[in-house]
Amino acid sequence: MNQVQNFTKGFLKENPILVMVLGACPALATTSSMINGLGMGLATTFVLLGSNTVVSLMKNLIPDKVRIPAFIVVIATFVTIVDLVMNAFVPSLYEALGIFIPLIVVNCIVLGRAEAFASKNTVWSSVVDGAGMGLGFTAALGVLGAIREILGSGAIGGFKFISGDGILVFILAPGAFIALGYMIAIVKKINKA
Amino acid sequence: MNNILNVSPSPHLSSPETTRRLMYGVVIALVPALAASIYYFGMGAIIVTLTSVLSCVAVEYLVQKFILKTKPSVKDGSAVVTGLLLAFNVPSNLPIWIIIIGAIISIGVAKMTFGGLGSNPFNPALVGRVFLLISFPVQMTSWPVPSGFRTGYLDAVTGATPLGILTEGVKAGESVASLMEKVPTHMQLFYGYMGGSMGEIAAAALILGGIYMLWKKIISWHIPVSILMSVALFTGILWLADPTIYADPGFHLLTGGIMLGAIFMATDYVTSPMTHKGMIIYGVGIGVITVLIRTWGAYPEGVSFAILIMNAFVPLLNMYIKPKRFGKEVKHG
Amino acid sequence: MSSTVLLTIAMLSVLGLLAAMILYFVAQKFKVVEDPRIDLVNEALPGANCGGCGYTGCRAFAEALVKSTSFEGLNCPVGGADTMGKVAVILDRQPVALEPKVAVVRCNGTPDNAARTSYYDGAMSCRIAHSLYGGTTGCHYGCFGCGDCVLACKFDAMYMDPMTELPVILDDKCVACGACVKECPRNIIELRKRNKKDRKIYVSCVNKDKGGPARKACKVACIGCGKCVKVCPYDAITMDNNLAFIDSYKCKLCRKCVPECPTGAILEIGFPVKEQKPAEPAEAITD
Amino acid sequence: MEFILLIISAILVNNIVLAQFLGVCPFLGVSNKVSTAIGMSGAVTFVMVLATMVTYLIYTYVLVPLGIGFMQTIAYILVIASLVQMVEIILKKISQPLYQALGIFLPLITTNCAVLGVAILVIKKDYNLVEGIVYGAATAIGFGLALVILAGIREQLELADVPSGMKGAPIALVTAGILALAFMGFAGLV
Amino acid sequence: MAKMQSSLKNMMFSLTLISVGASAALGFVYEMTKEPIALTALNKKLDAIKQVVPEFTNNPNDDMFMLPTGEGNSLEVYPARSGEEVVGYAVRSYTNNGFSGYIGFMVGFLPDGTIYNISVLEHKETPGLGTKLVPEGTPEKPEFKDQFKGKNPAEFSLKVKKDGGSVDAITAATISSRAFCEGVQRAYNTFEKGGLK
Amino acid sequence: MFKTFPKGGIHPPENKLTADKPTVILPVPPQVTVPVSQHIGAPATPVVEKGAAVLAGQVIAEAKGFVSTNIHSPVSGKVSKIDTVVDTTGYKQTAVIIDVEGDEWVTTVDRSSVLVKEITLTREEIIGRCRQCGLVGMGGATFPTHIKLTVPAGKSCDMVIINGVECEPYLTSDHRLMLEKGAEVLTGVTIIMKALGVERAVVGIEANKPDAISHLTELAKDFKGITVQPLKVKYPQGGEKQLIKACTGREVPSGGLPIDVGVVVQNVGTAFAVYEAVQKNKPLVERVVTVTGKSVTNPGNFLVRIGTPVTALIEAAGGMPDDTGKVVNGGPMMGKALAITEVPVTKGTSGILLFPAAASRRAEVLPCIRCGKCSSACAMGLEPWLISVLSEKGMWDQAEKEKITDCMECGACTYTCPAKRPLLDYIRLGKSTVIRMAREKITK
Ligand SMILES: Cc1cc2nc3c(=O)[nH]c(=O)nc-3n(C[C@H](O)[C@H](O)[C@H](O)COP(=O)(O)O)c2cc1C
Ligand SMILES: Cc1cc2nc3c(=O)[nH]c(=O)nc-3n(C[C@H](O)[C@H](O)[C@H](O)COP(=O)(O)O)c2cc1C
Ligand SMILES: Cc1cc2nc3c(=O)[nH]c(=O)nc-3n(C[C@H](O)[C@H](O)[C@H](O)COP(=O)(O)O)c2cc1C
Ligand SMILES: Cc1cc2nc3c(=O)[nH]c(=O)nc-3n(C[C@H](O)[C@H](O)[C@H](O)CO)c2cc1C
Ligand code: SF4
Ligand code: SF4
Ligand code: SF4
Ligand code: SF4
Ligand code: FES
Repeated sequence: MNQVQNFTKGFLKENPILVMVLGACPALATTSSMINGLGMGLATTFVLLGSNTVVSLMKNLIPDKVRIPAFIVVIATFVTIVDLVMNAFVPSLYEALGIFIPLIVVNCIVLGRAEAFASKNTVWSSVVDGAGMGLGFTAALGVLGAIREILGSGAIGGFKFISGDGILVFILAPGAFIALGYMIAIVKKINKA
Repeated sequence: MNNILNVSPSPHLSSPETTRRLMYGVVIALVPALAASIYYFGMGAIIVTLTSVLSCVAVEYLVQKFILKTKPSVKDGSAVVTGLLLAFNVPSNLPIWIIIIGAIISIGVAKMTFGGLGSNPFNPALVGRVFLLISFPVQMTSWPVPSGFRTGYLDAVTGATPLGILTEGVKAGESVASLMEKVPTHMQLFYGYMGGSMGEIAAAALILGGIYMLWKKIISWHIPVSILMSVALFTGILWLADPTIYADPGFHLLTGGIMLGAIFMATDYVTSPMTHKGMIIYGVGIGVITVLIRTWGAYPEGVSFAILIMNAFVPLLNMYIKPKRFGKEVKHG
Repeated sequence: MSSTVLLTIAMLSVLGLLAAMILYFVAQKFKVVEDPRIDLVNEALPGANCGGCGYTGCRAFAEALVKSTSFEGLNCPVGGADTMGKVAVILDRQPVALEPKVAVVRCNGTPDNAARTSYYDGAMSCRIAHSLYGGTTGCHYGCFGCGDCVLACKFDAMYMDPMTELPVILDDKCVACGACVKECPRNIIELRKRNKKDRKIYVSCVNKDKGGPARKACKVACIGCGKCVKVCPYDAITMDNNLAFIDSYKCKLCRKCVPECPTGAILEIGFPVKEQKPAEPAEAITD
Repeated sequence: MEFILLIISAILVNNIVLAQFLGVCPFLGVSNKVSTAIGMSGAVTFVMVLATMVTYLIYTYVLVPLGIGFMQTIAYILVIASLVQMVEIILKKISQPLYQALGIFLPLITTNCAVLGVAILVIKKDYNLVEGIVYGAATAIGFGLALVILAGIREQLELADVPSGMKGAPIALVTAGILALAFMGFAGLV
Repeated sequence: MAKMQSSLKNMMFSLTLISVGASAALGFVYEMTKEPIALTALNKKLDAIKQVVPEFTNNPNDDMFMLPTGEGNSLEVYPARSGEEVVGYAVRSYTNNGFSGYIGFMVGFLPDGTIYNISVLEHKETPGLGTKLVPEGTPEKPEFKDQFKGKNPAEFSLKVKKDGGSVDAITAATISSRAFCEGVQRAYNTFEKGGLK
Repeated sequence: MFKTFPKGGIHPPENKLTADKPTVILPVPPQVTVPVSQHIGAPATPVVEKGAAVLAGQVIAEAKGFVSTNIHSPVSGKVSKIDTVVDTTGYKQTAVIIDVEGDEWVTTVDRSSVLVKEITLTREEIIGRCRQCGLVGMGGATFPTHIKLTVPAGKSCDMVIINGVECEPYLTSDHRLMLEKGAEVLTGVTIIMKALGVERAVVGIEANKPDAISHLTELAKDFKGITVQPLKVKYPQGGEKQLIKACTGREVPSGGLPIDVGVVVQNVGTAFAVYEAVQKNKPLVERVVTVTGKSVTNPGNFLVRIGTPVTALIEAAGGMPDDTGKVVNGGPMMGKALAITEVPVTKGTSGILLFPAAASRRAEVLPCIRCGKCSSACAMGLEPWLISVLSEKGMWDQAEKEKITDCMECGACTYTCPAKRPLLDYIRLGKSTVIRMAREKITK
């Protein structure tokens, strides 16, 4: 696989959330607006990049049997770093994402990538993979956030284009599930074609 | 040989009952209630009903034609029933565009997404209704007050529903007795003189429709009766326990969507259990959840939610409550 | 370094060590129960779970492959030689060369050829129709046309031709999984050797009636006259129960039998047009 | 009374999956069959209660006194991962039937963000140990309820003709959405 | 480099190595972010105070004191001074009766008890409904909160009109509005009882 | 007074057009086609050759194995050929084709219509005679009678139930038989009782045949141990499990046979055939067939020789109406549609029913609306909507758990379904598949 493919596969063909349906919780919980979705996506991307890099760097230093705990430690470290940094420098986003920042640690994409890709590939491939997957995730969250924001509050990126409210359900839990459901269906269709 | 014969497995007879006949039977049963709401709400009722029915049918047709690419099935009449019941569940001054969104949700999301007639686990009209209620709380809770036939549509005078008055009042610390003076009498409630969703108001007309459906064997008594009984029982107990904060069972039975829900919506075949025992459990569940929401929840009315929640349990009920099989099982060597 | 950093390091090291020890003992106590090669083989398989291999799914087949000592009789028709090659590498074995196959519909009972004697009006299922009665035409062996095989095909390699009311197999999509063969209650579909350019010669009929009734039921029935058997230089054709059968492994595609057949029951497909033969609806099958 | 409200809140009003979006992956992944859903619910309940308890103790008696509260995430995840492993070993030793019933779900639970989420929420909400345990148990029951309901519906949908594009995750999500819609009716109960 | 075998020694070594590396990095980042995090929290509070009282020159956070509510707990009060003169008090109030429970406010009073402004610090109300408590409007398009500005609770009944008060509730969000009133009332009561008026 | 079974059941329009039409004896046709398999079980083996002369009542095919029975020539004449022909099953079967010459009978047969009440044969002889005379159940299943009369070891039988229900719409052959040959039928019942060694027999008759009820009640006074039980009109009361439940309250266990509750059920036609075989030594070579249908000019009940072409019967009833779209062998609920009418009458042919084209096509199939009407109609307490879709989707294991094998194929569910789903079509498929798989498991 060349690096371009390696990078782009995360967007449609192997999109973590839209195809593999991993990391559904943050995808639902943090997409009540586009900005939040993107923020969450970027935070995840950072962790993914970091953990992929470290894991592929250390892949030969880690005996097989402890690889999972080792990966978890690496991932958790990056997550905590993100947590602290966001708390310090982007407090409003930090508050909006709340508990879902520490929860990046259990996002299956991160561990999955470390396990399935980074522990078997070179550093550079792993970085590209992490970036692709992370940005694919980010893009999906951004689009989902945008859809929910447009429908739910009649705004985009916080900029309102209608007076009054939108279809409120879309910024609430049910709307999140339903919107993601249709989004996955559409991506399935696109991937098939 | 003069002609080619048709060959099919037996049986070679079929009852005259068809899906279409059942659906139009429900439509006929809904006519008295429709007449009542036109009488009380006038033009608004007509506009809302027409918009809802037409848009439900249109959504079904368009989804099948352009998205699913299957044979259009609108003539089976189920979309008409959904349209009517959606209209019955909203205020008669609801703007047309909101009704259309409701139809898209009811038919497009709650029905066609699952595979159309017969596949949907949730009652389409109620999904539409609850979706609208949560999305457009303002429009969905400004209830026109009943009056003689009125030609206005959006400009209707609005007021609270009896249940709304009750819930608000009790929360504000008023006694039920004093609140009862602010709401119509039980007799007025029975004939439908109250604010509320378009089709839910006239208990008398709804019961008439229910009797028709029972007579035509479109529905069986199990669901409506178990809902009404459990509501009466539960509210009765509360009322006896403390009549100053809980209203009497009669009031609960005649207000809100209980009658409409019990007779027309909880009985939807697709989303209700298959066995009589299952139906009774389902009905009791609806009754209990309704009272729970009405008395302790944020919403003054809970029938729609209760039915949707029990809809979710229907597959489990069907799975674990089976009809009595003929003959005990024996081991064969 | 501040005390927090030191504490952090201490804390995490303790945790890390604890985790490592627990996991070590777990690993010691419960040695790997499953051969890790099963996963590898499973990954190499196409993942269609079609059952063409004769197992309940790809994973079951992977287990069978790992357990087996040779590839005799084990083949994934979907992945074909490619996949089996990959598996062979994983398991360090010699792949068994298997010739690719393709499914062929052995009935040509179009409404023109076999007149309808009744109209089937039951549930659209060949199995149900088959368990109900002999057939919609005088031929009690041929295709019912309800399309059970098409539904069975997981690879979109079949469709029902509304004109001929017969199933059509798309050679380029067929992976010879055999699902349709199993599904057909009439045993009409056969997996045959795949020849170059998808050429094929076969008896497109399964009617075992004697000549007279067979002919009466269907214009293109095999009447069991035996002319083709005689003319075949490679002994590829056998006659059983009034029905000729061409063995696709013996047949050398010489086409001698084709003009011999008085009813046109033998079809040749994929060959350059030799002579203009009138009304051969079977040509429609290939494209 | 307070506990009853806490329980109702955790099961119905603020259902962990339907309202709080935690544990959505197993909610979608293990809801194909009612029987597996029931097994999963049992396993989650068990682990969640245990994890809440242990993490609570670690947080209050180790991390806070040492002044390294920020280590919460990393400590919790390691604790939960090891805990799940240990449970698996112990279960295998002491009760084969229980292991057969729950064992296959245990590895899935490590990456279930509901478990970690609840552990974090218990601290965030300032619950004491008992409240934390009750909250953990009720949350798990709420998870189980949603999971079993969804499994029932999905098993029924197996028999229906769901449009091919919607099959699998999409229809499960739309169903979950409508379920969440229905559960909103419980709003305000506590 | 060959892959390490899974021996106990290797496993411990590897995990310890990773743990030490990870915790070193963590400790470092923690040290680095400790101050900005504390600063952010403080700024947030000061921002809230700034919003609800007139211009001040002191650091209200340093001058903070507690006043009992009379319900068994106390509220934080932040006096705002311009020079030596007290220009207002920011009272950190709360209510538990919001649609989704807790709502935290900063209520600013002028020394005579008139409400200067109110800011919602924390809430979990429903987007689109209860959230309408938060925004500040313009004179042309006033929002819910704006009706409190310049009102003195001594004569302005802090109850929604449905309950016989003077407050226009947010449409379809009476519960939130009611809770809001309650929180403001609590701040006022505390303020009044504390003898600051 | 009127008993019935408790759960399920339907009431399709009865349409008993030929209830008052006395049985007409149809002339012997010029050629008969006698399939060698007219019963459940192994086909009989032909014992005559092409060109052989045969007498009416002569064995032309011998039983092969235990579950099998003899086939007799219904006419005298010459065997024209032995060939495969399509019969009422819709499949090609071996049949003996006989060109009729005269009407000569085997001399041992007593053809007089004198009622012989006294039973001289012993139990074993009765059963042997039934086997010899090729008796099969006339109620539709054509199960060899001698087997049913042999109580298997370890089981015991305490009563016989005679099935005079004829719950299928249109059909009246049993009804006519009870009216016209009541005494013979009851004698036959007595013989069956003797063969089984029981003291008690109940004749179940539905309330829509009041004349038959009163006639047989009257006659039964002269027969010891026989009572007539009037039943409510409800399909499928004729199903043996339902009939037993209705008459005795006993419930045949799932997967069991009537003998498990000590009962043997025989059709009235079978009782009559037993009478003729035992008292008159007459093999089963003719039977009463109802030819009916709303478009038929002259519907009626006909006594015909086995092997007579169905076309001849239709001619006798006024010919095939031009718009005929479907011809059914048997009743409208359980009968088998014929692809062609050039098929012979067999021992199991109880009626020929003609449907005009307009009524012969099934309506468009719509999705199941889960109304539960099929479950309510099912007398076996099954969930037809479920087992049919399980079968459609090939989920055999689950179908087995849902007791698909208990279905008696009555078709009440398909009849009731408002969505017009072909429930029974799929259930039958599932049932046979599940049974086959269970058998394969045993043999493995
Ligand atoms: C999901 C949901 C969220 C709601 N959120 C709020 C809220 O945040 N604040 C509020 O006052 N009411 C909220 N409501 C509405 C209340 O339940 C109640 O109907 C309303 O506050 C009182 O009605 P009124 O203002 O129309 O008199 C919500 C309702 C639902 C269904
Ligand atoms: C495999 C098989 C075995 C049977 N064995 C007996 C038997 O031992 N005794 C008996 O009285 N009937 C036996 N029967 C006959 C059944 O009880 C029943 O009368 C027959 O299948 C026709 O019933 P139906 O027309 O209701 O389907 C048997 C039937 C079958 C198919
Ligand atoms: C649905 C159903 C309906 C039946 N209806 C009748 C009927 O009306 N009359 C009848 O004699 N047998 C009927 N049978 C057949 C009986 O179950 C049983 O096989 C028969 O009475 C046994 O007697 P036989 O062996 O003498 O035929 C019916 C069977 C089924 C499954
Ligand atoms: C008795 C009866 C009640 C029905 N009730 C409803 C209803 O409450 N809501 C609705 O959308 N459709 C209703 N329908 C129509 C139809 O069953 C429904 O649209 C299906 O759920 C669509 O699959 C009803 C139909 C019948 C026969
Ligand atoms: S005779 Fe042969 S080709 Fe014709 S319909 Fe039968 S099987 Fe098909
Ligand atoms: S046509 Fe038949 S053999 Fe070929 S892929 Fe399809 S099902 Fe398999
Ligand atoms: S055909 Fe079978 S499933 Fe249908 S009603 Fe009769 S016994 Fe029940
Ligand atoms: S009667 Fe028909 S529509 Fe009703 S449940 Fe049965 S199969 Fe479904
Ligand atoms: S992201 Fe929450 S469980 Fe997967």
